[in-house]
Amino acid sequence: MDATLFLNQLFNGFSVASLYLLASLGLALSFGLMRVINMAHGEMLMLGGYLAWMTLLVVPGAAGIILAIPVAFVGAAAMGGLIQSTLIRRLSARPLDTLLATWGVSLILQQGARDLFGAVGVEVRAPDWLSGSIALAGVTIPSARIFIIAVAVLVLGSLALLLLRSRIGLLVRAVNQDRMMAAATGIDVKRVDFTIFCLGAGIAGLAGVMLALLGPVTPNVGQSYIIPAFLVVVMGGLGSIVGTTAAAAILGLFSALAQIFVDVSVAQMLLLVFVVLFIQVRPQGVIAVRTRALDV
Amino acid sequence: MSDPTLLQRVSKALPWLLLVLAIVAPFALSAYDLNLLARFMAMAILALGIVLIWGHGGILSLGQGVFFGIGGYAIAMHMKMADLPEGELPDFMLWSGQESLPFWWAPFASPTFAIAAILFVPVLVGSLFAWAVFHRRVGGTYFALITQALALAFATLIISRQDVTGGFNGLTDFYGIFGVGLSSPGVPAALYWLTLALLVASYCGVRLLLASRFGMLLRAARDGENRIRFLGYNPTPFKVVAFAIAAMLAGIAGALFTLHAGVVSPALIGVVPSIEMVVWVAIGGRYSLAGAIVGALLVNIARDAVSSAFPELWLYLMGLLFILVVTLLPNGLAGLVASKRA
Amino acid sequence: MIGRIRASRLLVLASMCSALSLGACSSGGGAGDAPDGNTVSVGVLQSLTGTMAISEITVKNAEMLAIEEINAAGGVLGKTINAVVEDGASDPSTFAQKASKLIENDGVSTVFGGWTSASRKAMLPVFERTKNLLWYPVQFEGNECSPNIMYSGAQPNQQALPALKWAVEQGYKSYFLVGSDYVYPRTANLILKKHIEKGGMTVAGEAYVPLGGTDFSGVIAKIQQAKPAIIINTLNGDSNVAFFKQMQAAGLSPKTLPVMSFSIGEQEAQAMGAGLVEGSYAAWNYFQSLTGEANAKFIAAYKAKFGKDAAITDPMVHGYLDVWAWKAAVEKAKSFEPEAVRKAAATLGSFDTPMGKVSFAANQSLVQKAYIGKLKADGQFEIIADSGSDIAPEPYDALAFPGKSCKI
Amino acid sequence: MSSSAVADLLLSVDGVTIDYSGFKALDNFSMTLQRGETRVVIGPNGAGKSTLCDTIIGRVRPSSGRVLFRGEDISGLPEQAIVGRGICRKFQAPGVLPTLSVRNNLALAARKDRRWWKSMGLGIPAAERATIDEVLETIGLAERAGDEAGALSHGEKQWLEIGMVVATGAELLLLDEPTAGMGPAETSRTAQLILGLGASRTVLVIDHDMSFVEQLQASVTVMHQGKFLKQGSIAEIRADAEVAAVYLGHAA
Repeated sequence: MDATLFLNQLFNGFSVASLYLLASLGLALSFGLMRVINMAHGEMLMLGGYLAWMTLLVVPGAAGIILAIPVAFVGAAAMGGLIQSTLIRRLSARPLDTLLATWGVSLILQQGARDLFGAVGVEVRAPDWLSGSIALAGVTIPSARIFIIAVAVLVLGSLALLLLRSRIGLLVRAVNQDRMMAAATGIDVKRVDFTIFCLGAGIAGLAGVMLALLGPVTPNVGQSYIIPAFLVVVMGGLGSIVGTTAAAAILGLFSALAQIFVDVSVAQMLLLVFVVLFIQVRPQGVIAVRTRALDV
Repeated sequence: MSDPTLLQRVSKALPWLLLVLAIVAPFALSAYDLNLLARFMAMAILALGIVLIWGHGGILSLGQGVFFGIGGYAIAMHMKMADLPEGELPDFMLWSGQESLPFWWAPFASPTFAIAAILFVPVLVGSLFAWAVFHRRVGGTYFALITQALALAFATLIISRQDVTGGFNGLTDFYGIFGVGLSSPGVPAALYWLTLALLVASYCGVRLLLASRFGMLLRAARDGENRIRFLGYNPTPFKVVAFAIAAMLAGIAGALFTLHAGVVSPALIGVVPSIEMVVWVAIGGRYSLAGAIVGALLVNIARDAVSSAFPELWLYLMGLLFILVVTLLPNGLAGLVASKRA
Repeated sequence: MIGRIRASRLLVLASMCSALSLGACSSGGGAGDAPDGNTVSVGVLQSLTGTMAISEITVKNAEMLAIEEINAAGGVLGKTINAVVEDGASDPSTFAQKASKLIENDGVSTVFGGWTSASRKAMLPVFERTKNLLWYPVQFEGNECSPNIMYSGAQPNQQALPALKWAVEQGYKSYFLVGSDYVYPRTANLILKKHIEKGGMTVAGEAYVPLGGTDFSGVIAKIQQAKPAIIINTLNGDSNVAFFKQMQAAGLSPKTLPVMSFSIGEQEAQAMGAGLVEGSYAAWNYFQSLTGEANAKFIAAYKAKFGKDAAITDPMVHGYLDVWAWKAAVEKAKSFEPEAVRKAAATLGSFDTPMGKVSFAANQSLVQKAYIGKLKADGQFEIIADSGSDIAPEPYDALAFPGKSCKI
Repeated sequence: MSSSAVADLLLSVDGVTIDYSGFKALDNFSMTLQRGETRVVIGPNGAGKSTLCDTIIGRVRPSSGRVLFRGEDISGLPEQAIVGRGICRKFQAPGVLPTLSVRNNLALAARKDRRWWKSMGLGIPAAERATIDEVLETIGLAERAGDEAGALSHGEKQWLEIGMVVATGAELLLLDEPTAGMGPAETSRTAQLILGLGASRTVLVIDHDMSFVEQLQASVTVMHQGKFLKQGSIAEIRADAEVAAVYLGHAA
């Protein structure tokens, strides 16, 4: 094996892992809290991409992409809030039905984007300061990918800070540990759910901006990252941001390094095999929070 | 209330009337419509399996297309091999640069082997996969997500190995099955009756299974896996067996569908078709076998009617229908009718 | 419980009845659509939904435009054309199903349609069984010739090989093949590899990405390692956007490392943002920028009907000329009989189209020129080379598939 | 210890510790049960009573110590295997199968062969039917045998579940708060039911209700903070100052 190729793929692994992480953090957050998976989460990525495109229409140039990040965050969070309050809240005790109902939402959002923006997709161009690359030890490292890794680290850091240091973080941890008890002590559990869901959708919107730097913005762009994101959630373990991060890193690196030896198609298959083998060893995920709240 | 005995009599006669209607359909329908009905009936067989695992077992599989595909490819491989002159290769292998027949293609020349493959390869794959997940007590949402990844991986693999699978094109252009031309007179009707017979047999089989202790334990495992565990039962084999039976039904459905459609391709077995299979059952009623048959027929008929006339509308309609049924009508049409009559 | 079972039986009955009545209704409708003396039905079968809809709807538009023009000019053999449009839904089995509906229920005398090879392969048995005729408008990998299909799209020797020939003339010696993981790219690349090796040049690498895939990090790393002189790109649809964006991010723009694409036309360039792919090459039998009166007329008519920003592509023009060729063949045969029509079409001689004079060869594929275009910033191609003479279609490449030939 | 005592030893919990990330639900806890004995375990909330049941039945794994049943270590086995050896547990919240009839609930419990391929039949073997009828009489639900278990009252569900535990034919029954949510009359019936099980069954009962404990006339083990505190007759326990302090301290 060629060392340069290996180094290149090692870096690409981290870059792919950052995308997986950004795409799956929101899923993992709300899955940990509410035990539900939002199948329309991929469409939050798509929404982020389209919002980035619209922002760039209004504010073209280098600053546009930076401005697009908060816009996409807020827009996707609002859409997430809408889905949570109108649909998911009603289905909170039925996780599998939530899965199916949100798939219906995903269909409608995709077709909506197709009707609004056209099936062909829109063009989001990376600004000049993101389209260069750096050569390091014989490996060309695109600045866009460095930017994405940096954003992922930043998002992760802010999230950790939020969960560990803020009041809302305290509430989230309380609800995470014992929902009934938290409700009994006067915590507005529904509001915590809502906030976290919006936050998760917002992060996905932000991920959509990152994707737009490297890929197309089309009505079905969300579908291409959502299944790896699901696998990250399966592997990450319940309600653990550390677990999700580790799982994203493992799967990103696995996928990139597998591509040295096999085609992308086969790498995709191996990714699934890897996850199924992994749960043979650790069914509770990378990190499991040990809890007394056993299921009955 | 006017005449309950009459109503009872009608209800009793209904299934038989229905069966008679279905049996005489080949004489009433055009060749095209008969073919359409036969395809949808094949899909209804798959839907019965989803009632078994999802309605009664609480196992949501978003990957039934995989087993549908295995059944479809098995019969397609047989027909390809049967049409093949001695020593030649299927056409797609030639233009993909494949130089000799892969060892696992050769046995499909035998009809017995092909039928055994249709029945048992889905069972084998399904039970291995389900066991690997369930015996580690991973289930529920996780299982749904993993099966979806399975559907994606399976479709991707078939597409990428076109030299041995026919790739994105799938397998098509069959002349006959077991020495009979597929379009010779009488054959379409015979295949339709075969499908009908297998649908009725599957319906009866699954109904019996659900009424047996196995069905009880499956429902018990759905409502609380630990409860049956503390009665000394290991829930894993019950779930694995149910999943394997559903996989077998999907395989049969796939083989029949391929006979009627004349083609099997990855477009039928990926992520989206697999979810749509769940949609049929959600709409028909996840606890009701009859509901699942109705759901499979109705949704497919509606798609056929709506998607040509209003292609954009179809996706909105399907999405909306799904949201409404799941939130407001979890027992589907069957539940709606039952409550109307109660 | 008993009530529920009975209720669901009722439901089964209801749906069965609706199925039966639907059948009765549609076959009744079919009879109503049959030629009543003044009209002739033809089928237009493209994907109006699903992943392929974006491309196929434009072909449907072009086919409908031709039908309208013919009707406006007095129809065919004195009959008005009645177009029955169906949705193939990007799914091969639906294509087969709808093809048999068009032929058996609607009684169409020919069908225009298909895009993917998968859809054509699935329809082929239907057309052979019903002895009807399909007009297929898209470039494909060859290796097929059926008496019941007219292939107007390019055979490999009319697009891929002329592109290679051009690249050789430019002095490129080392090729990297990138494609979507499906039939056309794999087979086209198989043929190209044989010709590259025969020419004493090297294939620096070959990589495939699943259809719709957007992660090219691994592929680009392999390209960087292989350092080819030119990339031959057979990616499909959205994957192109991701590929060119990630190439650019890695410092490999089409200006520094040339890319020759077989699936990027005017529409795709417009959608991707021409800036991203500016300077890359494409090979087609038609470019919107071709000169000629017939082309100008077609472009004007299309834009008048479907909007002035509409991009015109190679498959659209093939779809458009198919309808006109069918009309000419019907008139030559003085019959709508598919068998007579296809024989007349193969002996029609050359006729004028937006892409210039073309004709059908005896193997029912189109004799046509190939052009090499270089993409400009405005999304149009500058035509930088052409094959000179018309190229006779060869469904089976002699080098890659020796001993195979087309017998109709 | 005499040799007959060793032969009669059914269950022995031997120095078990259960550690929930630092919180010790059981802390080096030991106890033994003789064949045919009825034992009540009491203790304030959080004393580790339910965790004790969880440990015996294999729902949680001890971080140290072991559980011996008929002299064999069962602490690593999966739940269903432990049940198969003859231990059955009734949960604190009623654990009946709500969508099945009362009779079918018992039928699943009374089933001798619990392997899946033996479950395809429709009927119930005669021997098992006799057990079911007998249990139905014992728990007083014969009249309601055909009703869905979900439709029963709270007390009836509790009895049904005790009935299910009995119907399994297990030698050791773990009853976790069998009288929770019951009135005095129902509690008294429950006590009669347990006393009526006879000497072939060994019963471990967890309960708070002292009047119920008195009716059982069994010896009592007191737990506190995951540790063994005292053992003796109900009168001895009532008189014990340490036990009183624990309960009072807890109440204060």
